Amino acid sequence: MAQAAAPTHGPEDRAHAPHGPQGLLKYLWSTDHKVIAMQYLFTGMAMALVGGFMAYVFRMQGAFPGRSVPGFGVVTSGQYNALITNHGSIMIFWVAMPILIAAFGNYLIPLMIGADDMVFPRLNRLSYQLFLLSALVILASLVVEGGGFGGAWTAYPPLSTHPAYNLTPLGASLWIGAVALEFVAFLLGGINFITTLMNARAPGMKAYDIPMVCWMIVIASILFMLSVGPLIAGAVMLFLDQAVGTGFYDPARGGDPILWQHLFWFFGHPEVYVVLLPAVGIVLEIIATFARKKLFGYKLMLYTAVATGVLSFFVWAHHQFIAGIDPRMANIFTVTTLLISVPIAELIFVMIATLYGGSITLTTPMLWALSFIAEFMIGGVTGIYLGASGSDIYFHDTYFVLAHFHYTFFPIAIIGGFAAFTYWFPKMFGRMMNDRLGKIHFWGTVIPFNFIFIPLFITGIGGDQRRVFNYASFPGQAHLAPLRVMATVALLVMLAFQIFFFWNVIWGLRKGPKAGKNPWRSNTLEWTTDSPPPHGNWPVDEMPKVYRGPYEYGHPDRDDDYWPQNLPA
Amino acid sequence: MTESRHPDYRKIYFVLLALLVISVAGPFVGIRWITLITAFGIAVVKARLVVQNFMHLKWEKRIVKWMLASSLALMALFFTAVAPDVMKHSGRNWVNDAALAATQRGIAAPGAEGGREGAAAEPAAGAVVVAAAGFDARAAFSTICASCHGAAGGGDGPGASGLSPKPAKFSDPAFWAGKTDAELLKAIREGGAAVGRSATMPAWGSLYDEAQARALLAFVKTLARP
Amino acid sequence: MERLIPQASSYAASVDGLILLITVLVGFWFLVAQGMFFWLIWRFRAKPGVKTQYVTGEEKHLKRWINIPHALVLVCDVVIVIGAIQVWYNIKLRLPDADASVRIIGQQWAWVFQYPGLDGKLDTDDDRYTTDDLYVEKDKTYHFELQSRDVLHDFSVPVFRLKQDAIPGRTITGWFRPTRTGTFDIQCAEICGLGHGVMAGRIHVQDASQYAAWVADARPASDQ
Amino acid sequence: MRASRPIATTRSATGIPTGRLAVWWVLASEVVIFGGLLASYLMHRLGHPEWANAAAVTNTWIGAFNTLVLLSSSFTAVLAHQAAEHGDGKKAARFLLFTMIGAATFIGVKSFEWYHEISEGYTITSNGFWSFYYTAAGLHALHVIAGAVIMGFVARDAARGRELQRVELIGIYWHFVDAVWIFLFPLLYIAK
Repeated sequence: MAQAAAPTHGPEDRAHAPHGPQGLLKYLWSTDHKVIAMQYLFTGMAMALVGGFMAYVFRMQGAFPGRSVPGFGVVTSGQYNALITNHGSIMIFWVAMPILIAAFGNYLIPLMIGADDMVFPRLNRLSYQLFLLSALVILASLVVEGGGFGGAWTAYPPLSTHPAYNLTPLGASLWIGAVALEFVAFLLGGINFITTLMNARAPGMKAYDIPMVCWMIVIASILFMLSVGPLIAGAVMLFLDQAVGTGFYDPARGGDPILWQHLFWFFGHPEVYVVLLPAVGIVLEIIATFARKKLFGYKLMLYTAVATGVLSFFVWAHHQFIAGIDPRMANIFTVTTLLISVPIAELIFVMIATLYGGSITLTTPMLWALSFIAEFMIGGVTGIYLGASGSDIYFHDTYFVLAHFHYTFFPIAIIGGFAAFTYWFPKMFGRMMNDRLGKIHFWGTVIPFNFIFIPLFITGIGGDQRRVFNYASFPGQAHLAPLRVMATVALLVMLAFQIFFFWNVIWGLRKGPKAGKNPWRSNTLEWTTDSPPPHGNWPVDEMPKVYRGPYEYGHPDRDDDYWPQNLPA
Repeated sequence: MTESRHPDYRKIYFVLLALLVISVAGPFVGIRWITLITAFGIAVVKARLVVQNFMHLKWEKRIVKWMLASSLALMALFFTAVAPDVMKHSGRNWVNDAALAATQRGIAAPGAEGGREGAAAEPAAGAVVVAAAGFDARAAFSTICASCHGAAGGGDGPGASGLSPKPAKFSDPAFWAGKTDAELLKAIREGGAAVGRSATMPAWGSLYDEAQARALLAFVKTLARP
Repeated sequence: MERLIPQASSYAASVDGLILLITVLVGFWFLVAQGMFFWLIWRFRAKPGVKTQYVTGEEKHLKRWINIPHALVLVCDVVIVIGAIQVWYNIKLRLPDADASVRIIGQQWAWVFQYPGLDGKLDTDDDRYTTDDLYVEKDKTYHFELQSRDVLHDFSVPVFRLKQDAIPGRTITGWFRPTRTGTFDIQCAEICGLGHGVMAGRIHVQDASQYAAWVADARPASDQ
Repeated sequence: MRASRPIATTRSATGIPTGRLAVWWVLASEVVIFGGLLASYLMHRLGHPEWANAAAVTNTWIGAFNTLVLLSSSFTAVLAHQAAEHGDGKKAARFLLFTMIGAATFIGVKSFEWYHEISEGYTITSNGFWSFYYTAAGLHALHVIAGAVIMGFVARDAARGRELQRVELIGIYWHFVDAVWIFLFPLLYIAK
């Protein structure tokens, strides 16, 4: 009966739990948005473990070149390239995007806007299935003959197109296939998010009553949709170059490798904001709740986010300053790139200003959210060096770049992900996590994180290039070796502390105290239903209505310091 | 379902057909700018008619128009910013030699049958290959091979440390036992995998022709120690 | 910067100067924002009996705290843009008169350098080739023509603060003027396949007499 | 509010039915997919005047005939929409059938054309023009096939008087495919 969850079927079937004793297949076939969110979440986490293991292997090689890495063996240069390539691809496309956008987007949007599901549940399911398939394909690409693709996640041709150059024809084709499949999955998911937010809001919920995280995920989905198209076309061309032997990117045959770079970064830069904005949204929700504060300037923040999104389409060529584009274009892109620092600075200022006058409780989710702001600022300011064309001549493709974008992506994907997970864990599973374990895990992750990437900033300033599997050939960089070791040791410490996270999750699931409906005394609609919410989210005749904005904390007219959105005035 | 208006579709259809006839007839006038107008100007008009009336965009809410307009605007942006690099073949301090050469070839030989398979023999990758002033096998070895196989063929080049299986040791007599020239040439030109050895040995056939590979092999043989 | 990596070209100092300028401007905002951030966390920690203030962020006197820094950030941006474009113009757009030229060809996984020889012209019979070792004379302005035979490479000389991609099918021209003698690393800064990590070269900056000796030693390419 | 599931799908805060809104978003993303491909083609075409030699080989008359076919199929699709809005599912299904016949004709003519070109030696790897020619037209043909298949399901439902709103949705998609071809036709066939 549970199979009848499709929207065209009778209403009574939908009351059945979609997962039950019918086994894994039934679970995969569920159309419930919460189930699909969990699927995305746990697939993303599993992929994060894969990506983390890769980081461990190639950092070991970076620090102790040529030694056998425990659990892997001696790293060859081909394996090294495949590891860094797939670490990057997996962490962005199979960890950051599914966790931040797909998992929390799926989980939160219907709950926060008071709907019983996404507007296209079956499309949602198809989106996850395509995503799962793409994850399997990328994993398969690592073990096929010739090894995984090793042309970096940017996959610049002609290295990525000619088997004679990259020596991994099968790995390269599977890689581009997996990425294209993943794009299609997120296009379907994105259409669903956008239409759900536009159309399925609870009665009374006006545009400015929508919780910020929903806005952010939807803005991100729109950015993704409008930027990924050219790259899908580009991926088709790249695939044809590989598989059929066309010459779209082959200079000897009338093609142009620069074209791919443009197609890639036209998507690649907005992509940064595609993952950034949901993380910002998550952090805003958490800060508002634990500072018991109304957001400082809801509209201001929303417009800033939109402005960031629009500007993000105008900056892509700053990744290509020295990649052979006309140097005159670099001037234009320097200006636009530095312009984008204005809305980003504004976003940070507004987040900080929200703390003013609050009553801040440092719970585990709040610690994650605050550390996001602190760490992301480092990522933000170091971006200026790279956006300014003059200094990018020196910093391009050094470890400085690497450290910079890890200071943006790590706060976004890992800190943002943990913040969201710890904050909504009570809602998702109905039990609380352990605060002490959570804090041990927090400090054990964030402190080593800084010790990984601050040394790498310095090696970058010292001239270390990225993607070099062994510095033995560069005697001029030999004095930086201790810093590389330091970064690797910090990584090992950080990976070790993840045990506390899994311990905490298992403890929370089995022994955690019951959470109740609203453990954080928060305003938004997801806290007005049971934890975990039943199928359909609310009983049919108790669907919520909305009377006010989501951040009415500490309202002077009320004794309680919070005022849920659905309480009649 | 919302009420949407229905114009006289038959009229629009006939206008579209008339426009189609004009756009096909345009090139027969033989004037370039007229062709451009009849081809692309009319395409825009036709598309507009279809989108406005058949797709009912005329009666749709404003937000939909904004959506479509912004995707079109983004494509215009993309074109404007990329064209200086891809459409142009030279710029400040750079020249796209390969594209210029291709254009010149194509214009010099318009009878090249519009790119029929095999009609135009394209040169190998990189039309700007160094002038091959006599092939120097020793230089080629130190350039290409020594990074893994070692300067003296000891299999101990800087790249060897990370490789598994290890690169061949040319100095080791055991390597030469039972090897034929044909097999070694194949390995040089088609890569190690072609002869069932390490796949990390790349194929150099795009860089060295048969004769050059032979010269290279002759040099490599001098590295063998008795 | 100097401690980590020497400056060995005429424009290295200007790149480092730009980096310093950005560090000062951006560092100031960074410290202010972080300081404010931690102070607010401490100042507004939860205390029993203290209720939060109801601030919408629409009030003029509070909005000032956002808008004024906001405008100042924009001013800083303008300063950085001007600095960046100056440096960029000098290194990438301008092409000062050359004393000598060299062609640099990247291939998997080595650098080939083509010198014009005694006649000062490339592509003549007396051209000289070296692989992975580039010999240049101190205080001479060099033009280079950067090409690639197979995939993308990137000619990067960290001590010169010089970096430029080599693209198959294209010739990209640039310049440098070494100002310090010694032997320095050349790196490939664009992933180019298996041997990317061993695609190293060395640049030998020599003073006039050493360089003259090297030139006198010059023989046709085949004797390399 | 009548209590029945699903609730989300039936809400319409923007005033645009959810299905139609989603189709518009699909089209917005399709615009950038085709836009990226055609922008790339246009740059190369303008930069390589010698491609005119290859473009001269294409058969304008076949292209024009296919344009005619697609325009007509769009016309029947919009008539199907009109019929569906008047509640006449049978008539709508009949018009959709005409559209599908148009799609089949289009694909048939296209295969005939490609068969000839390939047998004369103009393949996707011949040169840049032919690569773009087969890729762009091929991507478009895939859209035609996908649209025709979905249209089959919609027509089957419509004939039984169910899900009549979908006739409009598939129609919008179909007109988009038509509009793409309106641009492909001059780009690939007329501009010599």
